[in-house]
Amino acid sequence: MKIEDVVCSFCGCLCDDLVVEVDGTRVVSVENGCTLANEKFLGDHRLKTPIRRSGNSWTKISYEEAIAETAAILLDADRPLLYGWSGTFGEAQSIGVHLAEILGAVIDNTSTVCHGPSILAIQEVGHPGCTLGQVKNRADVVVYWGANPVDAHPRHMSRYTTYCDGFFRKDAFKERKVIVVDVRETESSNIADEFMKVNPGGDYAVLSALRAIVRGKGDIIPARVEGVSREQLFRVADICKSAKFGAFFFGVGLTMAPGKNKNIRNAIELTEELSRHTKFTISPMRGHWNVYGSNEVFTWISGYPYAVDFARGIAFYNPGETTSVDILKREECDACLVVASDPGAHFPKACAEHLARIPTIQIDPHVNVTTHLAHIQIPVAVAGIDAEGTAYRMDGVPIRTRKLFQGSYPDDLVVLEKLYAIVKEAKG
Amino acid sequence: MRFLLNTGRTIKQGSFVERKNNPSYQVAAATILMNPVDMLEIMVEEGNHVRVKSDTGEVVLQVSPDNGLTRGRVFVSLGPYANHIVSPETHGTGMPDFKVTPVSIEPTDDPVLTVSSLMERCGGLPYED
Amino acid sequence: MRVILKTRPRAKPKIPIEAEEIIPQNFLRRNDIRVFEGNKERALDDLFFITTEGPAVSPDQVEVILTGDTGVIKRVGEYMNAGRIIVEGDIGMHCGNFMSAGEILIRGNADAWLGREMRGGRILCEGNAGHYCAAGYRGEKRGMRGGTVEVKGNAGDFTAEYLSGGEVTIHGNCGDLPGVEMRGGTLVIGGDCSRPCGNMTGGTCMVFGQAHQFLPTFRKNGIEDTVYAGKHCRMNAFRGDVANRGKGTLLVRM
Amino acid sequence: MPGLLIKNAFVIDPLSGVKGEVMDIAIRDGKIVEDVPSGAEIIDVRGCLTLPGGIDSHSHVCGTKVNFGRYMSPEDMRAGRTARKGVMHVTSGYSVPTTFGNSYRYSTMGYTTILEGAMAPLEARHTHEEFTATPHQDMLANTLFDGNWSIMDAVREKDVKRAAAVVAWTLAAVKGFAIKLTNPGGTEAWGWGGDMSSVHDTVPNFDVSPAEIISTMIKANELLNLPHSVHLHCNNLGVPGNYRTTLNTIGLAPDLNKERQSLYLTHVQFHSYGGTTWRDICSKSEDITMAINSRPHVVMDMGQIMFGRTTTMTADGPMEFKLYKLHHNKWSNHDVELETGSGIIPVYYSRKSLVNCVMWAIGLELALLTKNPWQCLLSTDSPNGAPFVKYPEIIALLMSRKFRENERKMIDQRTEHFVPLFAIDRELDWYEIAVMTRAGQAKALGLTRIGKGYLSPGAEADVAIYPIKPGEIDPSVDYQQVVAGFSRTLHTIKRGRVVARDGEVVVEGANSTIWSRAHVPPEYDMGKDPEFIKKFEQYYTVRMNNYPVQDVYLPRGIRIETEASL
Repeated sequence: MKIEDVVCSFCGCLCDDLVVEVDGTRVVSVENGCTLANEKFLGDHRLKTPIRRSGNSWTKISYEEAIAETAAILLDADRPLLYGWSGTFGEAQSIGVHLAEILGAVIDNTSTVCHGPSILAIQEVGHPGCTLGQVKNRADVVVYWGANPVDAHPRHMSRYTTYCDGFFRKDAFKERKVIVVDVRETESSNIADEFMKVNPGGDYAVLSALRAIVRGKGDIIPARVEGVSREQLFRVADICKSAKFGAFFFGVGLTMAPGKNKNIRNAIELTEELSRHTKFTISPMRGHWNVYGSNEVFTWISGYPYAVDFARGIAFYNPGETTSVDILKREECDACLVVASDPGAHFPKACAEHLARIPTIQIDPHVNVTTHLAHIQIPVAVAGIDAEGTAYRMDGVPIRTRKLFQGSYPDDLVVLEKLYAIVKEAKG
Repeated sequence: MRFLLNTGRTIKQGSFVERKNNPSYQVAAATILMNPVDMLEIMVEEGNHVRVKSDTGEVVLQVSPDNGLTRGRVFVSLGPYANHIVSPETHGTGMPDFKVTPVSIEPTDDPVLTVSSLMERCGGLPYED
Repeated sequence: MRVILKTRPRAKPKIPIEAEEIIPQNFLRRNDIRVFEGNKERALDDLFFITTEGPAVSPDQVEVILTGDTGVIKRVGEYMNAGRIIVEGDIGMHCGNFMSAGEILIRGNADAWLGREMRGGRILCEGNAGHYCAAGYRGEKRGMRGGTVEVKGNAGDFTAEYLSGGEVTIHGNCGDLPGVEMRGGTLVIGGDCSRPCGNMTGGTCMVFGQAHQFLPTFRKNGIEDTVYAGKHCRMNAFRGDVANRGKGTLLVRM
Repeated sequence: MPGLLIKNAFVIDPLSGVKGEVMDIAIRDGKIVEDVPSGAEIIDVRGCLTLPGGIDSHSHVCGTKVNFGRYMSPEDMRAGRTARKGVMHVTSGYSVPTTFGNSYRYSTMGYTTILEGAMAPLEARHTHEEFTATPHQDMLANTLFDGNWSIMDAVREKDVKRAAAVVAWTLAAVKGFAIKLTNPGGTEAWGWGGDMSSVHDTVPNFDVSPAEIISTMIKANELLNLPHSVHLHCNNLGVPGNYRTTLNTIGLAPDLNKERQSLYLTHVQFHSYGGTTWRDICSKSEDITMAINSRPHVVMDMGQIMFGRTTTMTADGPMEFKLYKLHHNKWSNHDVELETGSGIIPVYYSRKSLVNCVMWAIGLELALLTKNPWQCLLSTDSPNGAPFVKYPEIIALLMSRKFRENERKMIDQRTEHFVPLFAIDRELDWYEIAVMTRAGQAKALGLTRIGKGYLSPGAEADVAIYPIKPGEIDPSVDYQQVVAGFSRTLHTIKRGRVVARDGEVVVEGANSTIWSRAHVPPEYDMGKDPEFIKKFEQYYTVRMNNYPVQDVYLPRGIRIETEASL
């Protein structure tokens, strides 16, 4: 059976034009997808049953047993951490937040090691952005800063920017200028009209310099700023100022570099400065599929997009303190529930060590790095393949993913609702 | 020799993200990209193993050349190998320094560990299905 | 009155304690002070051995002494408006939040957000301070507004972020971006730092050591003389941050 | 279920012609009934003021831009936080509370129905998700058409029927309730950094004017026989001298509907400024209300501002940028492809700011100078003018000249030279307040057809009982009691069930979403129109198949069906 307009559940682009052929409970072909999508749909390799670590061996257990033990561990904890959430849909994330509030837990999502700093920056200065279709139909200048879409968001350029014709850009490739800013040459920088190579950790100064130039205070800019020549800075500022519609995209090259949120803030303030001259927008290249959805769901329930600490009953938020890496590094938490993500792979070693030290429960379809650190793993259906629900694209557009077939796994929502019911019962 | 380590997403690492016990994931995540001249300098060839050390820890990786890298800089795709050398310090932002970690690199004959044995070293128990 | 709080041994010593009720005025009248250990509410004497000496009729006469494993205790001195707190060792995050008067002395190190959004009073830290020392809160436009924070050792990154009033002195080194978004008040850095005063709009920052990675958007504005630790210093003066229409003053020792 | 009997209620029910009588109200199966059998639960309210459940006809509570207001404002979140308690979830926030925060606070104020003022069709699913998490009120969504390309194409072609067809398809697809135009044409111009300066300006590349968009949409709305009229946020919001634009806009409205208005103007306070700059801004409420008083087919809401901190959020992207340049605080903007835009900035309305004082006065003047309370409804355009929790204070200001005089002493003393407020003696009465906070909204939104806004048999049993005994207090003098009384009901009853009592929420809640489905002849089904489909697939970034909001998002949807006259 061929299913059209399937929503990809890999990255934040949420391409929704895939054609997937399904045979029973198996995906046999994918059209329109990128390499990552193909791997996601075709290379699906699941954990078969819930497993529990008993001393030095793994044993298979039932879902009921696994969920009951998970509930007991979480109820017993004085500082549980509920981490992940980006790989599942909003309805499950929502139960996650309610679980956290009733447990007095900290709940955090993968933005913590992705665009968390972007959120901190937005909280300082706001976010002049737009949906991706605005860029597709209008943009004549596109900037990718600290982002490598060819590798991380393979269809971003063909669906929304460089190669994608739009209403006011009938020949996009010719009509759009692409500027790439990075510390290294990448596949993306190779196709740029202008590549600005910045010293590692030098983004903040370069952004400040551009702001000064756009403001007409370029006279103070020295001959070189963090590896970039004064001439190139002026040229880039000029391209941006003379754009009819400029679109600035930034990636983790900016959020993870020294200065973190301040880099993003500087980029946003550059966009605001440019907005005084022309139309300019800025957007984070959100990575993990529905990470933006987790920010949205956390926000409407708790008021904060990530790193929410319910220890005191009310919601408290302070990244750097209530963020997962910090909590694990300080060895604060005494139990951890991981849902739809892989901190074992993506957190520094000290965090992995603490996950191994405490009871860690993982709800995830696949054997991943965290599996080896976990006490229990509960396999579930894969969002966008055999589970459906709401996901938010990197620009905030919500799309309902499709369920391609009815498999034998329960989905995240089912497992979490059972867990929530037990916890609610116990808490009265 | 001292280098500055950068980490990031790559399409290979991304492709195997749901199959992290797969040897291809290990290859994608345990490869360190270096400028070819730097490789000459420390006398390693493509496929050789190197020991990468930072203030935080050390890990053995496999070398691959990349002309796009400036000398003195190396790249490892994000994942458990890179995370053996990246510091958990977040500077009060929640975000570790994934982009700039000073490291030293030297050739070694030691093997590149599998993902599961890497986690075993962190106190975990390998799960093989 | 002197109140001595000595930490009791705990089964899970890494779980942070939140203790915003530990402020001098509370010990004058109350014996129901509550603290939190993770998500569990505890009575003060569940977690501390409490010794009280002498009388007091006003909070000014109350001195609270914290000893033992105090490095994970957060929010001590929050909203404090009188009296004195002495921490014999290290103290956890958010010590002296919103404090408006009184004095806090920390003999060891202070964790992040020391004196966050402080309004008045005095904090002296004899060891090192963490990140965001004397800074603001997420999304808020003003950080510390008054009082003084003095750190004998080093401070972390984002020191005095959004400083709007009062005086912050770090005798040792600061990390990255001290005085970032600063809009008033004075920041004195005895040692080195990197990228001082990014995006500042007002106030004065003095750096007596090296200012690494000096930002390109500060305009040279002559030379000034000043005194630090009893010595005359010649300083290069700058105005900025030009990226942000800033009118702050940044002085860096020549 | 034997039902519920509210005894000794002092009822004001304008739509049923009840102007203040002590009576009993019987409720069964979620409806008002003639009587209930013995055994029914009895609540004796001892003469307390009993009104139909409050209806907010213009508030921003759910959806992309509201949530972004939360997302970017941790400082606002910490301004109002409550822990989980009983059936209540955690809440955070003051000017942009979390969904549960909104729902509980509205509920304890007696509100049972809210219209979200602006929903971008492309992001409708988000609004509906948040509706589900606002469990104590029935929800409706104004759907944005101000910069809709297909609409502007139809306007240019002077094809009202096609415009109607696009509206019908879109409302059905996104489960929207009514047509909202926010700065018509301006949001498209903002796609290039521009704006509309008058109703006769030209939208770049589309060759239509705001006036043409407004006129066409008013006609299209009536062709579809939608329950509500066009809901309009005029051009030039917040610009000194903008009252001319507003008067020109009012002049565009024909009288096309016997049941209700043909044009609804929202937050008119922001559109009633004289002067030429912020220095000489003055009130033009007299001009505006004179126009409204002579046109019974136009209804407005106040858009009152109240002093203090809040967050402004609107689909009017260019206006927010102007405001940002004035305040230089944080600024968010979110343009939505082919449809609309939005912007958010935090503001502080200060008694020390003459401009803010003038704005404050204008809102009150609109209500006091409009003769017919059915034509001027109470709103703050929450949270733009103030968070909705300020409604009780506004009610008290409208009911008490003394309160206004006391406020006069606290504000910028020059204010009286720029506004007529302090020359107005009128004090509204309980009946007028009931009209302005529920009955008027029910009529203007066309919700009486589904039993909203009144308390006679057959109506939805949405009831608000306030701890106010109208005979025993003089609102003109005891205005603080009016504030306190309207802040916290004794009982809020939603669909026959007590949901809040004495300021405490007592049940988890299960609301409905109300939407409009206009049936059009097959030749007007845009879902099958080749040109519409082609444009959709070429210029949107989501597939047409993935655009409609599925039924699963409206677990208890109420569909208002109409037959289009096409």
